[in-house]
Amino acid sequence: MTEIVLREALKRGLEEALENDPSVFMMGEDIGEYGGAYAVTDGFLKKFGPDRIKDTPISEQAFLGAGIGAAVAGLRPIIEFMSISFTLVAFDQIVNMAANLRYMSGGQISVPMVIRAPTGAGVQLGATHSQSFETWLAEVPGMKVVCPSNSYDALGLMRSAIKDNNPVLVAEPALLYGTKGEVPDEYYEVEIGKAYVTRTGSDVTLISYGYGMRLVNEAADKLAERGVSAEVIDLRSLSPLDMDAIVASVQKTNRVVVVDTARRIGGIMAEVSAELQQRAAEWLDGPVMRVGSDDVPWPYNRGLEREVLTDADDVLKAVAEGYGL
Amino acid sequence: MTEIVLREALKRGLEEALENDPSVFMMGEDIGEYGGAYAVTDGFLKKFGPDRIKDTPISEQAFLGAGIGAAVAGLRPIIEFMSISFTLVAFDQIVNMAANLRYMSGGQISVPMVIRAPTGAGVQLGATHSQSFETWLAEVPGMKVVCPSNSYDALGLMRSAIKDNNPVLVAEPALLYGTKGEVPDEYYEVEIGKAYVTRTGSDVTLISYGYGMRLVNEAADKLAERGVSAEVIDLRSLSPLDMDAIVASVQKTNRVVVVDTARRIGGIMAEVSAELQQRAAEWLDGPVMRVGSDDVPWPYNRGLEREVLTDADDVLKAVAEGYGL
Amino acid sequence: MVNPTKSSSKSKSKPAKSSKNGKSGAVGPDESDVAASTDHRELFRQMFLIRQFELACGENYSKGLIRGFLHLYIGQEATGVGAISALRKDDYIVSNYRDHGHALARGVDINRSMAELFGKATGTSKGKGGSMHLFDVVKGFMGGHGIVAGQLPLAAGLALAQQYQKTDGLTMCFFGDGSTNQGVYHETLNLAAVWKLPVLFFLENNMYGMGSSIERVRAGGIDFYPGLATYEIPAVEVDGMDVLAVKEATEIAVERIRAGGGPQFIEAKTFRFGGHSVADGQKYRGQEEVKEWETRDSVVAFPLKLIEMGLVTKDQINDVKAEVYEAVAKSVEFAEQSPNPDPKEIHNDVFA
Amino acid sequence: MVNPTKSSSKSKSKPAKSSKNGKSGAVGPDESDVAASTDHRELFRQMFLIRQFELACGENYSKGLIRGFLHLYIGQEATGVGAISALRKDDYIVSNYRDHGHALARGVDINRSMAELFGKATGTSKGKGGSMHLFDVVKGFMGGHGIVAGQLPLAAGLALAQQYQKTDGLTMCFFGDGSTNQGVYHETLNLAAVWKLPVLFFLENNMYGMGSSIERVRAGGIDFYPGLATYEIPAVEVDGMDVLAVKEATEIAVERIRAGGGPQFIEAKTFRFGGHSVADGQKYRGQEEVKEWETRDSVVAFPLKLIEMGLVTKDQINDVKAEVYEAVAKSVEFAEQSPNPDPKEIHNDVFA
Ligand SMILES: Cc1ncc(C[n+]2csc(CCOP(=O)(O)OP(=O)(O)O)c2C)c(N)n1
Ligand SMILES: Cc1ncc(C[n+]2csc(CCOP(=O)(O)OP(=O)(O)O)c2C)c(N)n1
Ligand SMILES: [Mg+2]
Ligand SMILES: [Mg+2]
Repeated sequence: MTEIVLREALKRGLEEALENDPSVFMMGEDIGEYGGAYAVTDGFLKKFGPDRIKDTPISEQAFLGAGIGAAVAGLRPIIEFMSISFTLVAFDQIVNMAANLRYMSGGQISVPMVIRAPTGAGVQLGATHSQSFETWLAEVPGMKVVCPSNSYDALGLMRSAIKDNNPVLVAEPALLYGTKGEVPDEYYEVEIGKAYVTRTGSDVTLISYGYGMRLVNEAADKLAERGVSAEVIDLRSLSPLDMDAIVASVQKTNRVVVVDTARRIGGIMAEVSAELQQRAAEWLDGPVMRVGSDDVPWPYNRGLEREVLTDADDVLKAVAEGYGL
Repeated sequence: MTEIVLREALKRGLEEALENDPSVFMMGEDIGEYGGAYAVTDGFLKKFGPDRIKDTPISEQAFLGAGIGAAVAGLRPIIEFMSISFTLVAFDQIVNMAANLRYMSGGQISVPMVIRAPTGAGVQLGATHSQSFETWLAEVPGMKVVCPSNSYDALGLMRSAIKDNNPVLVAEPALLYGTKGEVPDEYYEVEIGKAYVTRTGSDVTLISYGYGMRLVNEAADKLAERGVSAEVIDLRSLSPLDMDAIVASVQKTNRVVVVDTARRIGGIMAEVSAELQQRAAEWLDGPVMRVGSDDVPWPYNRGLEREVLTDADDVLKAVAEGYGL
Repeated sequence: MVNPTKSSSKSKSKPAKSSKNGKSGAVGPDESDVAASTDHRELFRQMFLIRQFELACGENYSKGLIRGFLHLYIGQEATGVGAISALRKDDYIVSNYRDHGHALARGVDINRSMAELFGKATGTSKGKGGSMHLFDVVKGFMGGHGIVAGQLPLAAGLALAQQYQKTDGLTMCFFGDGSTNQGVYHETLNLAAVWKLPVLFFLENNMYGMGSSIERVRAGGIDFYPGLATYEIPAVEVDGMDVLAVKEATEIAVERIRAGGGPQFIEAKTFRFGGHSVADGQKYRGQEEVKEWETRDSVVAFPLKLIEMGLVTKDQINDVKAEVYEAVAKSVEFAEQSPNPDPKEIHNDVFA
Repeated sequence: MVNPTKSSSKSKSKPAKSSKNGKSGAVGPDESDVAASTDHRELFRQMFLIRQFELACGENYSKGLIRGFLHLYIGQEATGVGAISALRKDDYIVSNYRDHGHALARGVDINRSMAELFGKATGTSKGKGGSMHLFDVVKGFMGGHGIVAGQLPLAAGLALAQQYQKTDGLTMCFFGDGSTNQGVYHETLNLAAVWKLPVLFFLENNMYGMGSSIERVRAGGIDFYPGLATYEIPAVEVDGMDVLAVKEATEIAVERIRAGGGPQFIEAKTFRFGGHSVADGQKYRGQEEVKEWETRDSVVAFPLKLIEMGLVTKDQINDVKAEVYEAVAKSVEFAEQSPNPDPKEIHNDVFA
């Protein structure tokens, strides 16, 4: 076991793949000479050279699309976006091309490509730079979407994502790059499509992913103080979504709160909530409680941003409101 | 009262605005000389001239964005997309600019712009041309999204959309352009943000919008045959969403099925379902049942497309499964 | 760098003149060359095949057996056939929604192509793609694509792989005049140029993007190739109604790319004789313009020229025609008789 | 059409030479003109104000009082000040995230600007926008914008409104070299040209897009203006370190636009002396290059030149400086002392 920050874990996953598989290469803005906007690829250019670490123009449509082409031809491109907010300019390529090509070609084509992007609000970047589009992309058939909340998952999911034969979005919580966590020295993978029960409990299930795990863990601690035993689930994979794990937990606790640090409205937690109705309604002692950030654009001011951003107190409030705990 | 097809109703709304308000003008691909891909603007170029009916290059980012600028400067642009599928190439402009500008400027700016786009599957256009992105845009704070299911609403909503001081997406169900409906001769508007109970009933609430209204009406007819009284709600407005009307109906019927002809997964019906949990869980005799199309890209073959597309039978099945009716 | 040839025609309603530049203009074939004669016959066969295939598509659309959007290649046959004849088997081709001609010229099976348009299980994409999405990966035919200009980065990426894998293969990418107004077109040209990708950008300038004459929607007039200088991409213009001129211009560009010259650009001036799709009434243009272009129909003119030059006989032409009629009729039969895909198929091919 | 001036400098590490074209080059002012002297002093005041403002921003970022992304305009002062000085009050200005200089040159209140960076309720956007999103609609300052090149269509649309309303106003749009690689840039240029919109595209070519030297990411080298010929948009290059040259080039372009000449394009060669944002360690470039450009610092050179030419006295310069120091200090004080927005503010300004 070694303790490394999440950034390092991602980096290790990338580095390993670059070392072991010559068909793996990277593209993105300022990933080379600059070392990456969040320093994930720092040192890569020197180590792997410009053929494999490709600095791109600010042309997200073109380089994401070129990644698709390279993947179709048998390579394993890894594309970095400086922010998930900038995926919007390439949404057509992601949704209409990467995700649809296999189906439209009757299965002749596969697109083994990884898209990496920092996601989420919390550092005062304002309305255009603080979004969480992983929740939209998780709704696109043909796409897989994962989001690690810790170093272990970051490395394990990255390994799986690079090996996957489909387009996989790895959404990296920007607020967690510097967060430490233990990582085994021996090789392991984290399977895409499997949620993880990070803490077992019997009274209420708290579900989140990415940065939201901070909140639910904090809430679970506070609940424990007052004798409420929370089970905590980290989705890890937004698509495929591991409804089986979620349903199993709810069948045990009969209470559930879903939590997203992205906007409360819409997104992946609306999906989890709706699907729970279909698959576990009879097990529930109350409504599926939903917690998330306010339905407004992200403001710059620190206080306002904190006000919009949901927190552990909101989770506790939801537990109380929904289930009187 | 006059009976006109939905296309004509939209056309009347546009024509009226062009006649009465010199700040209204239109932009879009082939809306002028060609007459519009779905002929909604047929004859407009001749009547209003090229300054007001602007044929654009195939540059959705630029002309949608130019619409934003013109709106900011006080005009009331109406932008036509040939298909809602093509909004993807302009998603950044819609989401990051149109919807955010007011907030980012601290309220100094407003964007009174209408975006019109045919939406939905059903005519064998395949994976890239059959999508329903109104459900994503309905999640964006700052955007309003409406979708008429009949001529009356088409005209009434178009009038309100053009008068609104915010960006409003009018999603036009492509399958309904030729569907007839009655429209009053005197002036009226349909308020954005208000759902409509199209049929009152006591046993179960069926909720849908746009082309989905065909299905729920058909299902309601069949339910009536066997003595089940369905209340039917047409959302009409996906954002703002009229949860009050939905909750009121569910409090009466205690049973609810939400129906989308877009994919079942995600989207607006996940939102309605999740929110119903929070606001009406105690009134429900069973789970919020959710009906929609399969979670796959749209295939071309007619039989396959029909297989993917949800239908009235699926609605009946959900009523039976959820509530034994 | 190839010097762009200056177009002599500036009017929108006039067919493009044969390029005056000998290099890319029509050059008489060596009359003593038997192989060339076979080649010529093959070029004609392909053009005629495409024409008849497209006519059959139109008919079967009227009958309701083909649905969705249907964009025919009628009028542009010489362009696709000439261009693709200059490629090797290991090259890639990427097309847009007007893709039947490119697929057939590439040798994609005619039966499976027609079956795809009929939406049948035997289709190239198992009936899931339709007219706009023919694919045959074994043949290097990497698809028709429905979003205007959306196929350009795909082509750049295929070329990137060819470069990365140190092959001397290349990728040919077709697109229309209207698609140059999409931002992604420019992003891709720049990327390809910066990275010197082995990609041949092939513009089929048929003067219209749906109902929009280029002159109404493009600053810079009807010639696109001079603008490529901005990206330092060598560009030439060629008469897209002249299959030999297209072939030769393409051969030159292909050679340069294989020699490591990076991306090249060819603009073929051509014309679709029909509407944008079969649903288009063509209110936006006069019939004289269409008629004038039709006088240069390569499917008619090319065999006449071959006969005149004594390169083939009338009988040989008739033999080709008979063969084509039969092949097309059979493809329709094949498509009609093929089964629809199993409804369960909807869940396949979503993930690899 | 203005003939593009050929740049004489081809090396990336050399500051751009003053344009040789007399029209857009630095021209000595009429020494007897008192009004001009005031103008010169005002130009200097603005440049010096921006410089001091930016230095204060940097300091307060270090203190944690300004957060998020902070992109400073240091080095580029002459460009924004010269350009904006040629505008009328009823013209619009659109900027990107490097917007402080443009806002101040436009006369946006310095206190409210600084307050916005501090996220205060008294800020231009009530603290909701931050550094990248200064707005002052009354002044026609239509925003800083965070998505690279995303502001270009906004500018085209404002210009479209000016044209539609038959005013002779125009819209000036600032953008960087890196942003020309976004597709929307090309879409907008074409649209503006086809519709002859009264928009002045103002490229601040500071040779880098974040850590990317243009030569690494752009085909076609360091000069952008020649490429505008493709869109038939008249384009000139100007020395962005020379405030008078910029002013004059802009005046000419503005005049052409007001006369109905449609869009115009100016490329100013300039340089940011610091990092892309305050978080940038500039590993991607050597300090000699920066130093060389710093020798041409307009904030230093311009007042010296004015004194040398006898247009202003040293005392006058010092008076301006004193005034600026005070204004900037006051703005920081104002920002510090201003209240944070009420938490309830989060729900305002979503809908009109
Ligand atoms: C992004 C996008 N916008 C609009 C369309 C609708 N559309 C399909 S083809 C076409 C015209 C394209 O013209 P051109 O590129 O010249 O090709 P041609 O059809 O002439 O071969 C348009 C507008 C689309 N498919 N994608
Ligand atoms: C679409 C998009 N991609 C990437 C970014 C991140 N980014 C912000 S500024 C910048 C560099 C822009 O360079 P340039 O246009 O030359 O302007 P400069 O900063 O030099 O003034 C990048 C890559 C962004 N904001 N938007
Ligand atoms: Mg065309
Ligand atoms: Mg720059």
